Amino acid sequence: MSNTSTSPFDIEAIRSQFPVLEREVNGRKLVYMDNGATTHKPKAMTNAITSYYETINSNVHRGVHHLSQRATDAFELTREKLRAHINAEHSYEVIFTKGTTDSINTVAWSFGELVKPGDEIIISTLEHHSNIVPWQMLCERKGATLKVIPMDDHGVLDMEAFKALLNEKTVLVAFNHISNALGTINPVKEMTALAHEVDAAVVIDGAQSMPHLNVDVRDLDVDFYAISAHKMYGPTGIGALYGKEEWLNKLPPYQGGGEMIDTVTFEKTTYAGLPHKFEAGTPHIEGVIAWAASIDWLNELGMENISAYEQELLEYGTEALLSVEGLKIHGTAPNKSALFSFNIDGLHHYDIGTLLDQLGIAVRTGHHCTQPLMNRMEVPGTIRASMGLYNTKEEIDTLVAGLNRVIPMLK
Amino acid sequence: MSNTSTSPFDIEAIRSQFPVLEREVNGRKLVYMDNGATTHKPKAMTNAITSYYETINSNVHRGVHHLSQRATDAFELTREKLRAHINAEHSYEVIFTKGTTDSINTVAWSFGELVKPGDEIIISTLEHHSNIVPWQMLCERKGATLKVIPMDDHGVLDMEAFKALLNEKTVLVAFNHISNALGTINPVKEMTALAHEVDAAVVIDGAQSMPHLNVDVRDLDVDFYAISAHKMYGPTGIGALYGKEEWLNKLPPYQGGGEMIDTVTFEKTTYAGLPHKFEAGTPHIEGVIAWAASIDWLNELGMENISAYEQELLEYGTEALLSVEGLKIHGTAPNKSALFSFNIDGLHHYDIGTLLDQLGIAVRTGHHCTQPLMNRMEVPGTIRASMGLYNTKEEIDTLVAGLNRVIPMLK
Amino acid sequence: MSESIAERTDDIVDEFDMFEDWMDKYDHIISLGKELPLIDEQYKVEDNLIKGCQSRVWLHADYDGEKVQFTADSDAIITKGIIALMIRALSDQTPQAIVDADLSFVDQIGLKEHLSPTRANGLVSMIKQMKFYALAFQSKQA
Amino acid sequence: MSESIAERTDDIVDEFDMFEDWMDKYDHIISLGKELPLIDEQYKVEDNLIKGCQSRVWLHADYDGEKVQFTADSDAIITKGIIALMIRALSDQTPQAIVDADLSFVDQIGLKEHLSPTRANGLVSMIKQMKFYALAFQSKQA
Ligand SMILES: Cc1ncc(COP(=O)(O)O)c(C=O)c1O
Ligand SMILES: Cc1ncc(COP(=O)(O)O)c(C=O)c1O
Repeated sequence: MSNTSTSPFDIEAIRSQFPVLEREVNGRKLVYMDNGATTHKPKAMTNAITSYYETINSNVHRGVHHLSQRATDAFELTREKLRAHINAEHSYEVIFTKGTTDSINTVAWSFGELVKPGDEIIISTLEHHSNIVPWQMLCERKGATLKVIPMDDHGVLDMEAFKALLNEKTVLVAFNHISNALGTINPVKEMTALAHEVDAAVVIDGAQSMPHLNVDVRDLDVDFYAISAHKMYGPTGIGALYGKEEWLNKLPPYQGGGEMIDTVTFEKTTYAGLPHKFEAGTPHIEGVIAWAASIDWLNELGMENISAYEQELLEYGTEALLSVEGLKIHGTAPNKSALFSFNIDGLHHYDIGTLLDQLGIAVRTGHHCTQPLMNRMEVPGTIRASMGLYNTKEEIDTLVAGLNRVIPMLK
Repeated sequence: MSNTSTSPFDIEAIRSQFPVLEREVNGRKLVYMDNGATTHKPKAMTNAITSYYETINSNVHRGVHHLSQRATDAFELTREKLRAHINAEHSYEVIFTKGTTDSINTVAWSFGELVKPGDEIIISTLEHHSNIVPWQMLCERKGATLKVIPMDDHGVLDMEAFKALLNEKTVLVAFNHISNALGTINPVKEMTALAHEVDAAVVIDGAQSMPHLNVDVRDLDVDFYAISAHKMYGPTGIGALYGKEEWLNKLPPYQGGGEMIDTVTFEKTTYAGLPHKFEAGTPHIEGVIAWAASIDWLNELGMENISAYEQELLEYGTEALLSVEGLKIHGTAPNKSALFSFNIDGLHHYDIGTLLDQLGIAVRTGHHCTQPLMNRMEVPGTIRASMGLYNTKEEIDTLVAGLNRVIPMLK
Repeated sequence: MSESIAERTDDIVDEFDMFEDWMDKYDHIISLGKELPLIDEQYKVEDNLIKGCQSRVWLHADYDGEKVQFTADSDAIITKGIIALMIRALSDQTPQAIVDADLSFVDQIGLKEHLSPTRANGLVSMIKQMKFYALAFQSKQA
Repeated sequence: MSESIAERTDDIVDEFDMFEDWMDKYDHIISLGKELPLIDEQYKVEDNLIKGCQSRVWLHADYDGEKVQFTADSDAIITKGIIALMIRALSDQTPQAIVDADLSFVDQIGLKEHLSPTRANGLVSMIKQMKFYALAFQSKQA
């Protein structure tokens, strides 16, 4: 959390770090508003990839030679940077995974080994499939029961209902920090404290919060926190699972293989200590090392500055979009990230998305991997424009103009 | 398998594609002989990464906008290229994973759901921990028994013993195509046919074969084949699991999340078809797309040409190394890849590796994640010089000269 | 609607050639969607749903022993326009003609290129389903 | 062997300064390894093994109520040379002195830099283990 920068948010300088933002789509300048799916990457990150491969590419941890040493140092440096970024206590509490989905599956499998029939697991209505299906699979495997925290029409979780669900059978509570479909920012610290009252472990899906918020896992006091690099301006194929040391020590390993063992005989295998116990196989070395460049770059901008700028976009965009006739915004929580999920009266989200694409505007349409949430809202899907730190008010104007152009075509 | 190139093997042109080979280590030109751990990358591959991020970076499969379409097309093109490269029947039989370890864990978990107490699983003495530990974990979970094919002193598996182990309780046989510690090339086709006689499924660890051999999964008739991109001149963090359609359909999914579902409600989730059923979460899009560049590049050289050149290195290197006093080569199978695992009489592998590193020569020392194999050979570890397609006879001379320099220092 | 499939698809290609840009093509597709005759409500059932589309598509086929009649609907208007095109090309033809139909016009009018895989897969599913119906009628006949 | 730890490590740094290149430094480390007095065979047991080294390291400590004596062995000669250096720095000192010892000489002679993490971790484990023994003796005393 070296988020002490107070430099003004120079949007042109920022955009110049993203070559892809210069490109045209269908003859128009790209307006990329699908950051909830994945963000673009600053040059510092892609340069770090090339530099890794051209100077120190090597397998890590097991080599006595120079390249392996250099690669291992750089690899472990990212672990330390990520630890600092989320304010974890120990760097070995940071486990590298493929991404949020892999992180959640890791916990669901390993924690699952401690779950007994009749135990209860609580998730929320706001969850992404990646934070639903692993728990369903676990409940089925172990005979546990899945409970769901309801929400109100603004997309705010019902705290009274949550309290009522918690009881001595509750072993785990899992929910996202920010909803990818509605933008709701959940009160993680408060909910975690409630869950801890019944000694339930708390797993947070941080896929959508890491790019937008200053996350402090010790302040939040969560037990696990799942992260994807690609959604926070980092490379694809890499993510992390933060876990409190005591939990990580208690859980059995998930995958078996190289790196994660201490000694192997055909009769008996003993496992390595943290973090290696949970990192079987050759890791995504390039991805880990290049991720550090994204983290450094975010910290130079300052997470607080990013949040503040994006909140401006949220305010501006909400007002601008509501000027469009027949537009309904889904997700109107008072505490919300810069994400607009909406529908146009009588029109199908898919038609809108298709035509906006013709105008170079990239939005996402559909259920956003939150089918139960869509069912709750009684819509088949929404149009989602999710902001990144490089989006501008002018781009929001372009979106609004685009909507005003395509809606009449469809009526 | 477009391995029809017959162009001469222009080693200087090849080396010029690998900027890292130009670098110095400890004041000497790098001699990289740790290809069994990971290979370096041709410029075509790193260029593909940059180009991906700077032109089409986007999440795949779910987007209606242009970038997402382009990224999805490129992503699926790699699947098709890999299918062709290993001659699988359908591209959806190619599942993208983190790498060999992840691939094997996927099978071990999913296949494991079909395993009953008393079932038998056979592996070999030659296995990497990644092809031991997942089966041990499965056996422990399901009450199955692990059997091990013994080998002779050359590092050749004992076929008679293998036949004797096979019986109607055998449900699965797993072994590597090429041993990472000894270089033994196993008779996959013959062993697979034997295993199929008792209806056992065959899982091949192809981590070490893909960079060296022309692999044809249909000719071999294997049921599963596990691959790491980073060992075949591709990016880190990505690999594949080939599986026969009928097996992949039969197995339950491994991880839950986005992409791998058809419909989700809190009550019931149905899974998507192949390959998505086994690809939960945002994949390593950059890695998948850039991997295609490595595959194309290998096919331009021609896998047969690569094998032939490396066999020359094997022959040359074996003779050269045996000229070193007190040197014993571990692994002398008649069918072997260009890999030298050795020890020097009375000296520790670690001392040799450390001093060779001072001379810029990168070899690996230790147990190579094959502790049971080291126990069988009664050595704590070996020095391993594993060749890649860019290694030269001159580099082998440098290694031999290096050994002749450091050995007297240690005596 | 009695010319050969080839004649019909040539017409479609000519028609789309008139449009300068893609917005105009979409405008046309949308109007085709709006003009698509309504499908009988009884056929808008789960069984007639086509998988692989972001929007929902219902496709029904009738066979009088000689020719196949397709009717369809979708909740998205662009998708509906695309089905309208497919119906215009393939409806009121013999099963054999449908099975044998060369559908390269889809590429020619640029639809495949301009549709994302999600959508393109929907189109592919649509074509597959239409040919599948034809094949089924054909084998019933044999 | 009775100067302070600081004096001894200064000597070591001076000694290593004389070597021009790393091959010579290693030559020196190797000869230190060869000169390391043999550890009593009874102490080469699992319990005295240090984790985190590619080579095996046995470390034993004796305490006479005043000073700690370390003996050690390794199957690799370079590792043995490095332990020899550590013993030269820390053996025959009081527990307090060992616990308080400033071991920056390891960095100064370039050992940490020139050792890969596998090896460096071995060194870190070695130092940890020596300080751990000292701490144990100290608390026994208290
Ligand atoms: C034979 C063999 N199997 C499996 C593996 C594991 O591959 P990865 O670490 O890429 O998952 C390796 C490489 O370390 C190997 O050499
Ligand atoms: C809230 C949320 N959770 C989980 C995920 C899954 O992340 P990934 O696909 O990177 O594993 C996503 C992104 O798709 C998300 O938005």
